[in-house]
Amino acid sequence: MGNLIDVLIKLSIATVILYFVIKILSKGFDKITDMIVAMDKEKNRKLIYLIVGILLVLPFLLSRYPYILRTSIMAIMYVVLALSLNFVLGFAGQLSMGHAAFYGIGAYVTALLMVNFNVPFLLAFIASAIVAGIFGFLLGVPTLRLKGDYLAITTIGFGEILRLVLVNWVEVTRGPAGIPGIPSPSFFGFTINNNIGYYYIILLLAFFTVFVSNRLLNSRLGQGFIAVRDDEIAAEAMGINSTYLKILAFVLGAAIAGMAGSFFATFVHYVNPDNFTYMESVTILCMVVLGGLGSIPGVILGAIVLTVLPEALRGIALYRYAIYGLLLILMMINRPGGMINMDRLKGGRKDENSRGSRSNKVLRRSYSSR
Amino acid sequence: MFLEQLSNGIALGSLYALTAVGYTMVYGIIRLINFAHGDIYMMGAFFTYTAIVYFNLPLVPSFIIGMACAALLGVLIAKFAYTPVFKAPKINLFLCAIGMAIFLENFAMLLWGPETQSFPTIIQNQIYTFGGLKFTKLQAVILLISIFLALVLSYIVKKTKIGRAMRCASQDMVAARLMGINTNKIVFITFALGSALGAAAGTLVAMYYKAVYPMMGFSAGLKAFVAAVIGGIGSITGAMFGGLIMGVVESLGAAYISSGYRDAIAFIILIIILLFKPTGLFGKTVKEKV
Amino acid sequence: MLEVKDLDVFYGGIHALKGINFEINEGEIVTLIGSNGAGKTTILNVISGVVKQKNGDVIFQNEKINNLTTEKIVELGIIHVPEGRRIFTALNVEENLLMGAYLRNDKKEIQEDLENVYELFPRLRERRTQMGGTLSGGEQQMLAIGRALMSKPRLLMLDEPSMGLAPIIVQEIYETIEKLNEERNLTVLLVEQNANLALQVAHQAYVIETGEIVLQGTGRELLGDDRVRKAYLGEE
Amino acid sequence: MKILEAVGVTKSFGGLTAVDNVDFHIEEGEIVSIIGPNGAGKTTFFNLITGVYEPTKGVIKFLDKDIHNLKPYEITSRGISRTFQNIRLFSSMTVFENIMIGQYCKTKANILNVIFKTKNAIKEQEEAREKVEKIIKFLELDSVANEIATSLPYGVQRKVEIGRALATEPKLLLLDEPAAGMNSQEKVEMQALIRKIRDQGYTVLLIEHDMKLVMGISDRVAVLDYGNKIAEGKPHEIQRNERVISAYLGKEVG
Amino acid sequence: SSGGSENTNASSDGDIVIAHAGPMTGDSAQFGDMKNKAIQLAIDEVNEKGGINGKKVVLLTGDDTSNPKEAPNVAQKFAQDDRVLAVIGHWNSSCTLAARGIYNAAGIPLLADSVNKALTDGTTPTAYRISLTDTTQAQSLAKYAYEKLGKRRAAILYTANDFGTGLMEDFGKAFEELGGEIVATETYFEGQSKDFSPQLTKIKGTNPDLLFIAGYYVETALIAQQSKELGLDVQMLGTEGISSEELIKLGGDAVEGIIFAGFFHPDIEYPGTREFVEAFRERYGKDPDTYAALAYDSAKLILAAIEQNGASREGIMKFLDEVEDFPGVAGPISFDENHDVVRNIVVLTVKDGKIVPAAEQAD
Ligand SMILES: Nc1ncnc2c1ncn2[C@@H]1O[C@H](COP(=O)(O)OP(=O)(O)OP(=O)(O)O)[C@@H](O)[C@H]1O
Ligand SMILES: Nc1ncnc2c1ncn2[C@@H]1O[C@H](COP(=O)(O)OP(=O)(O)OP(=O)(O)O)[C@@H](O)[C@H]1O
Ligand SMILES: [Mg+2]
Ligand SMILES: [Mg+2]
Repeated sequence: MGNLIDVLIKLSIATVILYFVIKILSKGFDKITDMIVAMDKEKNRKLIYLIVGILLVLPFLLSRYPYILRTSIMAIMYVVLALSLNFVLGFAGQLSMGHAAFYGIGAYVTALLMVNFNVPFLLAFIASAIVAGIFGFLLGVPTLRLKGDYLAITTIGFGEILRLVLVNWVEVTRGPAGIPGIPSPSFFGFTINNNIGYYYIILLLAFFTVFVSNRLLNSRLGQGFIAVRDDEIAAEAMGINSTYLKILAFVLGAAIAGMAGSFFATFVHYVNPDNFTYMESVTILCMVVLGGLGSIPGVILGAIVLTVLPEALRGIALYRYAIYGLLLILMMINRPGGMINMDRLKGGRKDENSRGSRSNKVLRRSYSSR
Repeated sequence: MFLEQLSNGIALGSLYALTAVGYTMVYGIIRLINFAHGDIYMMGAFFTYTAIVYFNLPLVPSFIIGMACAALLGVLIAKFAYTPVFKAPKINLFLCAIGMAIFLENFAMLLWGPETQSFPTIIQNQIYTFGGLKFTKLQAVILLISIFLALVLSYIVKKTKIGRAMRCASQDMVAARLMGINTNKIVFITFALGSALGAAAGTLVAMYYKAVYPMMGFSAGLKAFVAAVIGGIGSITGAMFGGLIMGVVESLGAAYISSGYRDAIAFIILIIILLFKPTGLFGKTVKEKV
Repeated sequence: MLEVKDLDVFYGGIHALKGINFEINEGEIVTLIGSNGAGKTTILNVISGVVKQKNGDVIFQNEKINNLTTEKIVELGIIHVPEGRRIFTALNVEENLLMGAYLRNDKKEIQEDLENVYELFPRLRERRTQMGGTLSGGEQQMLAIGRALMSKPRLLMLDEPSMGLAPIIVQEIYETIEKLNEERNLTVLLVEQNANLALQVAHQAYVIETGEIVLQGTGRELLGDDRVRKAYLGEE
Repeated sequence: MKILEAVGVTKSFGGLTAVDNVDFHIEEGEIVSIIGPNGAGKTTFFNLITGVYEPTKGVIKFLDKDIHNLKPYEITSRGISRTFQNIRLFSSMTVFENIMIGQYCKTKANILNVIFKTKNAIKEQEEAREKVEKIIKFLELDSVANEIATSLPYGVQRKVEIGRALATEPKLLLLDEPAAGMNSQEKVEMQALIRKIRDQGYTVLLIEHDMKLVMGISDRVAVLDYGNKIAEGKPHEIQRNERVISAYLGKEVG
Repeated sequence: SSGGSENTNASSDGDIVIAHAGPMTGDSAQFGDMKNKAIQLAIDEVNEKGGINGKKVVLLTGDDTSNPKEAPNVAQKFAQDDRVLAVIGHWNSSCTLAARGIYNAAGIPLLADSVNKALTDGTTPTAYRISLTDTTQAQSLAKYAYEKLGKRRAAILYTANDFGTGLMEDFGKAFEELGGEIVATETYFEGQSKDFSPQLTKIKGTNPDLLFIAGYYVETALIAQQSKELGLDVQMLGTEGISSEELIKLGGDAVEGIIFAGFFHPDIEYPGTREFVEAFRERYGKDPDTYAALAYDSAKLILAAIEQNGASREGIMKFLDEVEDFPGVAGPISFDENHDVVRNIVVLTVKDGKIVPAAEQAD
């Protein structure tokens, strides 16, 4: 107890610093948001080329910093995972807290196929996506009856059940010992054996995910998702089959998470049930909301920040997770829409006098059982 | 053996029930799955522990201090972390609670150290038998306390004016204020009450297992949440029964199916119940009028 | 009794009220009319403290109430029946009504007032134990008004009380408002789209357009005003 | 030709019979109004037609096909569309996007078409946009097309709801109190608008408490009270019906 | 009480850096905490004497939170840091397994006390293990139980992680090969389960004469208490994971008489044991446990290696390959060709509220 004062002082300092950092960054985020919204097609394309260019040469710039390279790979993998959850949460508005399960299914399918049956990576990768997608479908079905918090707990339950199966089904999964010795992926006889190779694989997957998200969001289906999220009854009355859309979101999200899992298995060469816990689901959830629910650039940024931040905070060891918690709280207070939130900008008239009643009710409707 | 397993289940279930009642009550008022409830429960246990071990106070005053500190903590949390987010979408509040849970766990670890501390033995464990069911004294105390609290809280929420005000605040804060209800006060009272209950549960559980540790709230919180949902979240009697059902199912499941799948069994029961009754056993289905 | 001075309200960039001034004397029925989005609801929201103004004062019985919280304002006897009714959906009809009497402690009189409300809206008596959320639109409107009456208001603010009500009920409600005004000297601030009705009962009336008062006068005066007839009464 | 026909339709909520054995029909091209006291069952009747509720008893036929066990979205794609008494616009969308949702059931692109942006997908999206723009012009919503719909005044929101319903290209349009919350002048405009809609070839079923509007526009009026249809006929007949006057209209209008 | 130790000491160029990777927060933080304390102690002792060749030794700590996802990140951070000469850790087998490839690729010697046998399967030659594998421990315990204790009907209660599962499997196999019978096998979750009554009730029904608990001290203490309450009165046998003073604090009377394995005991004295125990006690106010002793020995090994072969990763590995009977506080240390330590278990028991060596030791 002697260190009570010490701990409190350190945490208060951290809170104050975080507060100002968030305030300052918020300005930056607003600028970025304005920029994205104001940008015309031509500029937009140029910016994207620029970013893609940087991403493509990055590993060569980082070749002397393997730790940063590795962190970048993890960050991009979480971008994929966060975007995959964004299908479910951001698009369809379904609070799923068991997303790590799909990621785990993908990882285990690849691990088992590659280790036990010497299946080539590409096949294992596709199988991971399919199997995870099937589970996504299975989980999607009960969501048709359940809402909000009830759905949340069901998805937590699903995740936990899956983890327990991984732990207990020793004959197949080797239980808690996990599966070591997963081979590196190889394509047409060419084996990926360094982090630069892994970087490009995951980058490709991330591009694919962003592409699909983007196409979807700007289509009739994307608008349908938003409608269902805002008001399911009205959406049905407008001829939208909300059942289909919700299940579609779950299947897509699960399949892509499964792909990320498949990548992870070959990247770390070892899978273990502890990789796919409830906390992992929560982490992915935080990335999505912190970044900006439903906004693709936001979710990407959220995933990067929440992967890099804990690494950056390694220096303060014991205070690391306490500060992580504080960050979540302060972000939610100071920037409820997330880092980059396009909706917020679109509805830029909202402020403290806003028609809170009405819009709040709608959001309540989508996330809680009322 | 069945009867023995049944008593195991009821004993365990009453621990769940005790935690779930506080959980569900906070939910009932602000419609927030307070993920930090489990950690307030942990902090409460640590407060009592500190009073006993560091300040050498006797049990009862320590217990009361523990509850009071937790109530204060609950109010502080509500004031500085939750109320600023009330206007934002639901999911933000939810994340705020998750952030608070992570923070409290690590805060406790910084203060008290990461290791499991032994909680002093205070109540000697006498064994009672009751129609084939066996209970220790502490188990009986816990069961009685949780039934008592469930009754008192249901009464408060259902029958008293403040309870009605709580329910109004949970539905529409603005309209509640237009009735002259001081909604901030209501929220704080709710949190104080819920947190004190959490602390009571945490302390009793710590006494029961003779152990306190920073991570004790995590799985307890999750289990309490499951119990609350089985009973129909927001329903206090529901939480009570949800806790008991879960304890019994878990014990019997561990005994007759597999101890490795013990937690899975709890979740499977949960999912089955929700599929048939989407708002839990005692949950009210308030259908939306179109 | 109530004085509103130089009220300015912004919603983000939108200047919703631009320097509104008016007053209400004790025992008067005052009505605000104006087209959609003119700012009528906003005025009521500022008075009841739900929305905060940028500039200007609200003075009730010679005291500034600008900075009071909504619940404090309600304690002073200013009762607001909000737009969109906002009844408590998961409370039943009677519980909703009793919530109106939240600040009162006179059990017997509360019972009497409850009877009076049921008298006024027999439909509510029939639906006593039904959940607020499943009532029909009009029933909800009755409930919202009934709930406000339960709080013994000194100043009753009604936002479009006739909306969604059957003609026969509208007539009854207006009769009730007049009766309460006469018998109990209740002061009423009425926002109405049904200008015809509102102007008939109002002692004083204001026409609001895009956040400004453009016309004022007694109810009768405005009823006779050409511009009003054209713009709000739908006459050619 | 009968576009919609309901025979013996009943809906109970627990002990309460909200709609009681109602027979009703509407001909193509008609404007028919349903009136009745608050809580008479009008909105519930709409909900039965649009599949939000399933009837406890009875049959509902649309274009001679039984629709009472279809899902709401199926009914909409068959050609019945509605507005809501408590406005239910999509709160994170602009006016344009809200109306665009109405076109959802008229477009076909599936997930693969969308991802690969096939020619057909682009084409139908373009066509949908054009149709929506037409509707926006028609309703004179041009100036607010890019505003968030729910931040607009009620009156405008009602129009957006109508636009959204029109965008589903319905054969039958159900309007639930479209003029509620409008002043008399706006009601006059609403009346003109409804007529204009009918003249475009839509059939309109209307719930409304404003008698001036109802009587001025309807070809036929049906009256519900406590779930029962107590009268039906031409506006002038209804205005004089004793039962309707005592239950609903009150002295002034009668 | 303790707030854990600070992570990094300021280091300047030319310092000698060794690293510790283990759980500093999360479910198992207490174990990482103990190890860190012991390593710091060993380093400070050297620094007090002026360091090695005049250079200060500095400890870097990496928190893997017991999470196999975080472990590789920690590993990569150390691997990138050219100054890091060797890593002690990780505590969890899953973390070691997830991270070992990275250490290996970077050529950093890793001195682990994780017990999973896969760890030294030959694919990662820079990994060394200072504790016995789960298999060896389990076999020794089975033999002891069968031959020295004369038990024939064993029930097993194991924690569902790689440690517990490995011990459960190997113990069961060895015990049955000796001629004993496994009458029940039940499981629980480390850090989450606190109620064991269903498992114990079931075990009681099978009438065993031995209860083998393959887990750590917190749960073992609870299991002991709950079996007492349920009237399951049977000899208990534990693993090296419970050899900690905390077992007695938490378990009280209930753990009296429990027999368990250890790699270390203050009373089993080797050169330096007493000094280590006293220094530890004085500085941290509690007794060192097995992990602390092994971590201390690991640090001592590395420091000795640097002193002898200079500050290089290769030099350290060379030293570890060649070392024979290095004088550790938990006994002399040598590594076999798999890089597994060569040593035997000590058998401990609780008597009068104290951990003491059992009257009869394993052979
Ligand atoms: N929460 C809000 N956010 C943005 N703009 C708002 C908000 N609330 C009101 N407004 C705008 O302020 C202006 C005044 O609105 P107000 O609701 O006070 O009008 P009103 O006269 O009550 O209209 P109605 O007849 O539709 O009820 C309108 O332009 C409206 O769009
Ligand atoms: N989901 C429901 N559960 C229980 N009762 C309901 C439900 N929906 C409607 N009711 C009841 O059924 C009756 C008819 O309601 P409905 O909404 O159809 O009335 P309405 O004719 O549209 O009235 P209004 O003109 O006031 O809108 C009302 O008494 C209402 O309380
Ligand atoms: Mg208004
Ligand atoms: Mg209606």
